[in-house]
Amino acid sequence: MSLYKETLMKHFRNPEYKRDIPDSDFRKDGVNPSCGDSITLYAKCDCNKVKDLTYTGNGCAISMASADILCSVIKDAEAPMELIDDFINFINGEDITFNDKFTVLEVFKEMQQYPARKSCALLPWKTIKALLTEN
Amino acid sequence: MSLYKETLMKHFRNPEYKRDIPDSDFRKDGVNPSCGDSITLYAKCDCNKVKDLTYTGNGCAISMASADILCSVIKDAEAPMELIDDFINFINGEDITFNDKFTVLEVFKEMQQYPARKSCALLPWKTIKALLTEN
Amino acid sequence: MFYIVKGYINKMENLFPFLKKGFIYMDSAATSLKPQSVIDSESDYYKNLAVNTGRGSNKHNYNTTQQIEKIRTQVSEFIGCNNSGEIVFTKNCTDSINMVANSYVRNNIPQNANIVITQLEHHSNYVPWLILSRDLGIESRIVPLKNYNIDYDALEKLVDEKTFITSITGMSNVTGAISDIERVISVCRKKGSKILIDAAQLICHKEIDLNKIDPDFLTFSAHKIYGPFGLGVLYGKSELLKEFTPINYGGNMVSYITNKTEIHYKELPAKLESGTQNSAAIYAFGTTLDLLDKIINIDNENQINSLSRYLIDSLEQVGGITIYSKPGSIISFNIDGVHPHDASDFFDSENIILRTGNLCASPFFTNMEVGGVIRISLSIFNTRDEVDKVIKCIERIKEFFL
Amino acid sequence: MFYIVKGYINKMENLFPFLKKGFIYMDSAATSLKPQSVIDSESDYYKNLAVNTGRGSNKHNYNTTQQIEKIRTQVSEFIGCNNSGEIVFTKNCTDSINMVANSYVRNNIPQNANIVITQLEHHSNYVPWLILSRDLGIESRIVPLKNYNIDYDALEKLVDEKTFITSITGMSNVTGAISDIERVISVCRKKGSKILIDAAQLICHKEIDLNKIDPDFLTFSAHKIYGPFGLGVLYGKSELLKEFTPINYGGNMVSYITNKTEIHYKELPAKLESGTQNSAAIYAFGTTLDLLDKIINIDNENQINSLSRYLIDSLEQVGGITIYSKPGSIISFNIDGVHPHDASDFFDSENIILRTGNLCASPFFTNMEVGGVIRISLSIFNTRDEVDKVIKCIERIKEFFL
Ligand SMILES: Cc1ncc(COP(=O)(O)O)c(C=O)c1O
Ligand SMILES: Cc1ncc(COP(=O)(O)O)c(C=O)c1O
Repeated sequence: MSLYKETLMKHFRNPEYKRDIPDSDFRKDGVNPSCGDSITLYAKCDCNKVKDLTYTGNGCAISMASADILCSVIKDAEAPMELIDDFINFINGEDITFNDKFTVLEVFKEMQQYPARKSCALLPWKTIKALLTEN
Repeated sequence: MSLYKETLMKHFRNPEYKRDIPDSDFRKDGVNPSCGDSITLYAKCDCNKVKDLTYTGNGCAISMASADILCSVIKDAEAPMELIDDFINFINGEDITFNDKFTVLEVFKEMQQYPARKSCALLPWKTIKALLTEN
Repeated sequence: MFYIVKGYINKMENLFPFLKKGFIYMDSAATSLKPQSVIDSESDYYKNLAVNTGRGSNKHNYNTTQQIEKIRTQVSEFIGCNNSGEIVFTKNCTDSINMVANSYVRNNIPQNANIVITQLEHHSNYVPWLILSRDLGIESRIVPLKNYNIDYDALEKLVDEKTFITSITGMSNVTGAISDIERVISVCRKKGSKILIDAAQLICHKEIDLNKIDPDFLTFSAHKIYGPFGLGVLYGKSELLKEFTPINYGGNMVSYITNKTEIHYKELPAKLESGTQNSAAIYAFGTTLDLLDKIINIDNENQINSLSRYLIDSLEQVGGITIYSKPGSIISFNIDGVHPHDASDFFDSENIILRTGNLCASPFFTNMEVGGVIRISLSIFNTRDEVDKVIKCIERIKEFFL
Repeated sequence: MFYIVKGYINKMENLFPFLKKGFIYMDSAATSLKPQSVIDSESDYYKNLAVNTGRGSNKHNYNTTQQIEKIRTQVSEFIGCNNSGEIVFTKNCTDSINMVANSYVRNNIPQNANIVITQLEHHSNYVPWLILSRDLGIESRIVPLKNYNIDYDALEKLVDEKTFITSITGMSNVTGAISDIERVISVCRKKGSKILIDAAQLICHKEIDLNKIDPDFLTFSAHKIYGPFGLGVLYGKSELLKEFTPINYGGNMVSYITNKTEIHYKELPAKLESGTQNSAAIYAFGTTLDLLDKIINIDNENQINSLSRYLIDSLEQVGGITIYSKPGSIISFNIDGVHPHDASDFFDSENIILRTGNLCASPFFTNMEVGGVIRISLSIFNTRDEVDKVIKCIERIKEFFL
């Protein structure tokens, strides 16, 4: 299955960020309406940058791996909102090239052929977007 | 049009009983649900026999002729309810032969081929039946 | 009768297979005949796509759902609406109107408000409002007729600051008169009344461009515009659809439920579409819309109008006929002194299919001598020859009855 | 796979044309594939009959209406009901259930009454009742599950003298479990509760004879029993249907109106069928019922059950799989440790159509570790060979994920 790339499966099987942050600044729940899968994000923020991000939840490999990868890249982003929008557009079929720090995101390129699973990949990203927009 | 027999048209064009009875014992309105045509019957009754029956109303040739013919035959009927039921069954396709006094009713034989018009022919008969059943 | 596509001349019978059955079909206002390609398209759905849409997580299901959603966009573009989320698929036009009445007006109308309808309405755009106003004890105002048409001056007086909604036909199914929608909408906007256009008849005979006319709601059925049965359309402004409370709950419109009782709905318009949808019908209607672009287009109206003028002229020549219509696709009339149902049998015997009676529009007949009419409704396949046959039949009827 | 009719052996693909598309179709519980003759029949309606029924005074219209009404009789006989006036045609099963809730229960339920449903229900037989009880401030009681099935002992306690209606699935669309209807009805009769059977799934897998079981209401959709989309059925006892207040008003159900406001309705069941009906779908469903007698009959259940046993055996051999079903047409399960949606992609890549997720029955998953299942639903055309392919795919999934 070309969708389930090795990197992606690595993040799913051995997640680095799947835990909560007890003293997080912000918390946000997200739900995938097409299946009911849910995720909770925990964030520490500072000057519009995300200092630390983790997640807990129960979902398919795509959504869990996507969450783990999100947590791993967001900390380095100068402009997190831009990165998030880029990723959302990328999944929705736009031709976006990520800069060096974020090439890992290209593991989702295949998603464009699996439109039914887009909402899984997007769940953590839409949730962080909601979190940042609200706060 | 084989439906519109001469006798029938005679009753429609030159009705004998199309008038009210100001001092009638009973009055009854009937409506044809498929078109909204309406009729009013006026009856004088005595010992389960209909002594006099007339009608007013506005409707198609079939319903008006049927009313006129009803009025003409009902007065002679020993058992009016039976005659009415016979006629209703006849229109609905049963193979009924009427006795000498009522052969005029056979003018409606053709109706069996015009099922869409049955309710027109039946309107006065169902109305008299309702009148007799109620009283 | 022929039609032309890509330079080739085709027989109308190939476009509309029912024409091969030997009837003269003059009842298109009741339901239009279905083009072969639309019929085939509904079959194709079952043969090639088959699944029910909107639910499954599998790929074939997802792709099929996308195709159906594209048709939603096609429908919205067809009426000049640029947000397919404002298109709700329903069972028929009647269902669409009732949905506005029950899901929106019922929950949002203030007690001292009123509702305006007209005496020209089809039962489907009349009874729901009567019942609603009875249930809630509010006033319903019925715009009277003037020369068999809506009395617009009366309408201007009846619509006032307390009018919550004005619901009006875009084209009468009795007379064929096309309503002055611009005028009605401008009155409504001035007074703050919402406006619903019942486009059941209009949709097939006049281009509707929501960029130009701007009602709050517009409703129609697919089956009266060369589409299949079992499909209606409700257009509603998105800010108003948001205020809708569904009446029908169940599959398709619910996303999931947590803790047994917390119900999470899908987004609009799915939220208003409950149970398994008629995807085969939607698919077929997509084919209808393709066809409307290519073959059956607004130009055909000119042809219908000229045939209609010919019919009216011929009826006038026969004499003793009361005509309720101006030239257009629908011509209603009575043969003076002959009950429409008696006439009906004679048309039957000539295999002419037309409609007689109150046409589900009985308010029209209030205080009239007659309780029904004979209605001829013309489409692009009808011919002068057919009109001549109808006229001959009418002459026979007159001879017989008068 | 073959089927036999009049001694001739035919390919299943000729009966169900979608089988030619190269998919393994194991989603018949979502919608059954449509037989060629049923598809053709819907087309035939448009080609040969064409008109909308129930209204016109003309002969062709009358005759066509008669044909449609004969199918109503056929439907009633199919479920052992001897009064076709107790059959209401609706949009789908969801519509039928909502009609009972809104046209009957809503207007007739006393304030101190309660409603009983179960945790095994499809959203369509669950949400309407939740909403109704919220709107009216009455109690809704949800019978819990025991071993993934209705807890009948709990049901006996929850149904009491104040229960107005008990609405229960005849067969679960999650587990495939067939409910003990006799027991439920006898409890309801004892306590005086009305009883609705949601037969959406049951109808296709068990003969229903209303002379034997005697519910007040029974609902289903044509599309889940080899019929077309866009058609539902509501059976209701005539003395109860008489108490229904319509929700949708308009054409077809109104006979005529006098003095602008006195509405005269048609008799039941037309009174509950508003707007132009989907006569083409009804006509096609008549063909379905003919076919059910001839080819697709209850005997086929044995074949499905034996294939199902084979599937369950095979799943158990694979190991590490939680199965929620007993042998029957529906088998739901989870591959332990694999999310159903991840599994879904692998089935897709093998052209296997089945369903994953909450199956519009999310109450089932309350307090469970998982929020969805993989559901295989079998029909008469499925083969051991296909089951083997599914099992291979499951093995690949396990290999990949575990
Ligand atoms: C048990 C059950 N009830 C009700 C329904 C609703 O049927 P429909 O979507 O055809 O209205 C379904 C199918 O979706 C079902 O499986
Ligand atoms: C003007 C008008 N409005 C509404 C309707 C109702 O349409 P439907 O029966 O398809 O719901 C019709 C047709 O019957 C109509 O002519």
